[in-house]
Amino acid sequence: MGYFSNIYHGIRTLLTGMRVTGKYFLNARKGAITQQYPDNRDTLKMFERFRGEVVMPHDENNEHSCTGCQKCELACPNGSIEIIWDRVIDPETGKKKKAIDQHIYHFGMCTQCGLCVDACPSDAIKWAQNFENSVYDRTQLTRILNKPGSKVRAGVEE
Amino acid sequence: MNSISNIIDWFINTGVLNMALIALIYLTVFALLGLFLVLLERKVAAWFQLRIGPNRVGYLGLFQTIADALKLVSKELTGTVKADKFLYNLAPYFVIVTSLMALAVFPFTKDLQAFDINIGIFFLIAISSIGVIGILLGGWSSNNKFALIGAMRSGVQTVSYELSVGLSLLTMVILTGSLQLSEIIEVQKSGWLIVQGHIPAIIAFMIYMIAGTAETNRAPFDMVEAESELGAGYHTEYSGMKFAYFFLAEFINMFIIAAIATTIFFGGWLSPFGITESLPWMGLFWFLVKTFVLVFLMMWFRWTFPRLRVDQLLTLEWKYLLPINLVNLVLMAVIVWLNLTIQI
Amino acid sequence: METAVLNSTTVKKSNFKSEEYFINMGPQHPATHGVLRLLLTIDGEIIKKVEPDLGYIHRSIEKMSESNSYQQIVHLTDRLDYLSSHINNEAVCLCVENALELEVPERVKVIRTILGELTRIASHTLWWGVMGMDVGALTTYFYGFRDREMINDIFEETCGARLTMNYNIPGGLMQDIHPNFVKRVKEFIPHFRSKLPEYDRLLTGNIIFQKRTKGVGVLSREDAINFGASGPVARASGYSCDVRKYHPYSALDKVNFTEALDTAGDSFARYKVRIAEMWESLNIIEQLIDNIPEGDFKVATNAVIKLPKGDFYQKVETARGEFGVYIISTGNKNPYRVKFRSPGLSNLSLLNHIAVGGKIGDLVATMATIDIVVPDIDR
Amino acid sequence: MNNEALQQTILSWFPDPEFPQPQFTEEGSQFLNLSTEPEQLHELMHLLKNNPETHFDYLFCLTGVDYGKELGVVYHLESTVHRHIMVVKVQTADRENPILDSVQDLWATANFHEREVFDFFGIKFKNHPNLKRLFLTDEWEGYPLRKDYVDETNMVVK
Repeated sequence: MGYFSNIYHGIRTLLTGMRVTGKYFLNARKGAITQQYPDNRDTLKMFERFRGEVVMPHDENNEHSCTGCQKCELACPNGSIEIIWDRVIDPETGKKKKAIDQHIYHFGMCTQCGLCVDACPSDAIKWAQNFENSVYDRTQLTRILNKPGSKVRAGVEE
Repeated sequence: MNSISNIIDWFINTGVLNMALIALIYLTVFALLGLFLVLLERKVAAWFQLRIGPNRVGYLGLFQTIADALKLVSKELTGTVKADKFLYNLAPYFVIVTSLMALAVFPFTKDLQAFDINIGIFFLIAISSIGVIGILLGGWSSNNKFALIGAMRSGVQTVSYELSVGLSLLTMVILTGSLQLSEIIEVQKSGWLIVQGHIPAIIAFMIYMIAGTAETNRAPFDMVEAESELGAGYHTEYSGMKFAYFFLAEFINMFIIAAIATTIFFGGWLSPFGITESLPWMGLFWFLVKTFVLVFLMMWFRWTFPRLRVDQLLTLEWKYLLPINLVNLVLMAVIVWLNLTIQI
Repeated sequence: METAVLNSTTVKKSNFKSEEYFINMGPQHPATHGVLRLLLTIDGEIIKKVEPDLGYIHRSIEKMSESNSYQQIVHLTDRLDYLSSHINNEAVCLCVENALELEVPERVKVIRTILGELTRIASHTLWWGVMGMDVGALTTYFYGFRDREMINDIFEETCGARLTMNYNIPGGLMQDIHPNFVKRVKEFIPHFRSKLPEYDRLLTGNIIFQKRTKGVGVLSREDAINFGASGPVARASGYSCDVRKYHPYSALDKVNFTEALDTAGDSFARYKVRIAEMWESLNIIEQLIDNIPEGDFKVATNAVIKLPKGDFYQKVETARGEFGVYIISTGNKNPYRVKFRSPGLSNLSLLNHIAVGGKIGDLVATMATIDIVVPDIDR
Repeated sequence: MNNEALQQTILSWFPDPEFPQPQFTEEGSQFLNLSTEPEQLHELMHLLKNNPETHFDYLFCLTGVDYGKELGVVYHLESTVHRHIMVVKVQTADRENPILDSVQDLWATANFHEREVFDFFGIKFKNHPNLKRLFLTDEWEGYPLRKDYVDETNMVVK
């Protein structure tokens, strides 16, 4: 009888499998998990911690809080951050102080590990949530994070 | 002038023109049907898999496969240098021509039948097994080891499953007493054969569907392509339109297997309980409805089951399907002899 | 000469001449899960020899680590076995913390364990989907990914990335968990509990699937040990080797779970062990998720970490098996030598042993249950 | 078996003081460390594996190391019966033609790992059946994980 019980058992397991897929077929409309990506741009919201790219927020006075301490540059495993800095005389105290000229970010080399943001003592850089980063020319991936003419916010110390 | 009109007369009188026209119409309709089946397969697969499926080209993606076909037509035909060129080029036509030929004998309605021969079922079985020669040729001549393995598997598979298809249809022929498809449908006016033949007919239908799926080389019997094992199997080296012929043939074959089942088991164009008997053209509707339900069943198999291994394929055929089929044949004969059929 | 001898013996037996031939499976092949190349020697459909050819994506992470600081090494391990990246990160962090004799807060331990088990489930759901696809049932792929997406969302919300998370740092975690974390995990557990039986109905019980996997690629316990197998591959052969049991790390010594074991050693046993592991991981998460202790999410370390002189080894259980980090330090801020003991390389080395004599289809099923991730092998 | 007992057992195998003794080093470290000479390696490994008291049948890590002057291999062994772990280290000072005994006849897993060590450190293993490069191409020159390896085109030194 093993022969026939094999057949019965086989057909039963096959029908069990077909019931699972059949159930999804009948609920196809509401069950679809497809993300229709370029169409749902408006509703697609990344989580606030999502690591898109490193940005340096500036306030309304075009001031940032980067002191040029270079901790992010040291923390980066891939050398994707370069800081060009100079010592300038602080007009208030009259002392020489480190200030950044350019905070260069090579996005093409970045692996989004988050060590630079973690290392920053003054929260000058943070993660942006954009994710559409493809460009035609990789020179466009080299970004200067501080805006032209910006300066460090008063009171931010190393 | 006289000679030209003579030739034209000859064409009209002998019916060659008629035949050519009918062939052209069939070709167009079934090429489109093949494309539609591809779309259906993709949609059905998507619905089984929590996806949406093609929805970009045209309303609900209805023109997706037309666009695909245009793309395939415009593609470059590549091939291997060391291929046997003649056979390599011949193979796709073998496959597509045989599957289109099989369509000629189906009675879609009472009057819509291109070719009503008195050995209809025999013709269908014979034609459908020629297609495999195309697959064998394609796999062997493209000089690729994966393709060769695929082709050899297809040979093994078709040789064995031909038997089951033939025997399960033969079982039904005992019931009808005729090989002619139009007569088989006439017989079913007193109940579809699957009802008339009850138990042996249902067994024959199940075996037919299993073997038929294997005949079309579709999952769970897609040993020939076996994507995860052989890459693309026998059509690895084909591109463009030649690949499309293989692809289209697979879908038309699927339609043919479903259409045979419809004709033999489910009364062809007959409506259920004769509800639309007064409207003969509704026959086409019923024929297509029944056929597509069976096509859907085959798609359901494909998107649910894993693939068999090549030796298990043979075990299934020779140890299970064939003995059951032979017993079933005797059972059917006994039932017909004792007149135990159900007549409505 | 060898083939001639072989032929003469087979001729006597079967009077049928057969010829062996080579076939290249990969590096571009659907079943090799990445860029792995297998040189197969085949007789008809029967496999006579499998020789893996590796190195197509070798990035020399061990050499790179020698010029990176310890914090920076962590993010490189994301790129080894990318499906258990969190556990790999944890291994490096634990190794560094042990060397520094640094005690991390309880909260960190518990969170690491929860995330590790979520990673294991995510990896196994992907494996389940791909396993089905390898044996020809394509629908499983999407069902597996559906459930994996939920875990990836949890990761993304808390860690900021879906795959290469780099959430662990030596001394703790990069950020505290997201406020929604506990809620989402609690939503996930009942959801996945309801989906796992569906996995069984669709694939495990299926007669074709069982025929394809039972008795295929049988690995004995002795061979599993001899070939250095670990993880579900070894446990399916009856070798109890769960690092979580024998060398518990993080909060794993506080939870109760049973190690999934089987004795058959075939592909189906490996399959069942992984399914059982998903259930166990759910149990572990459930025990911990309500009791995440309050406290800091990291302890302060020096910006430049210098390990004491010596060598340090830490093993953890990733989704694929035993992952080890071996650091030789000379007291500098960079390690002198780092070795990553990847489970994949040992597990792949036994492929030739268990695949010979099977068919091409068997090889594919065996490969799927060994569950290799090629970047893990090509470090 | 704890580390002291292991140490006693292993020392008792080498009673002859004339013969080079295996050295136990770094007692404070995590596992028991044992240094041995290349000539002794295979014999020691054979004893470690087959002696029922030690029964180290699971080789879970095989690491090649370039110590600067010497090239060495580190074996991490575990017993599946006693569940104890120990580390065996072996070094050879010959950098041009370093030869060590293969242990792949004792542990099959060593086959691939020794090929990896050969690939990256150039240590040749005697009696290895298939000693060829595992990851790199056969025509690769040099052994990349050695400390003195230079590749000016492909390597960026920070």
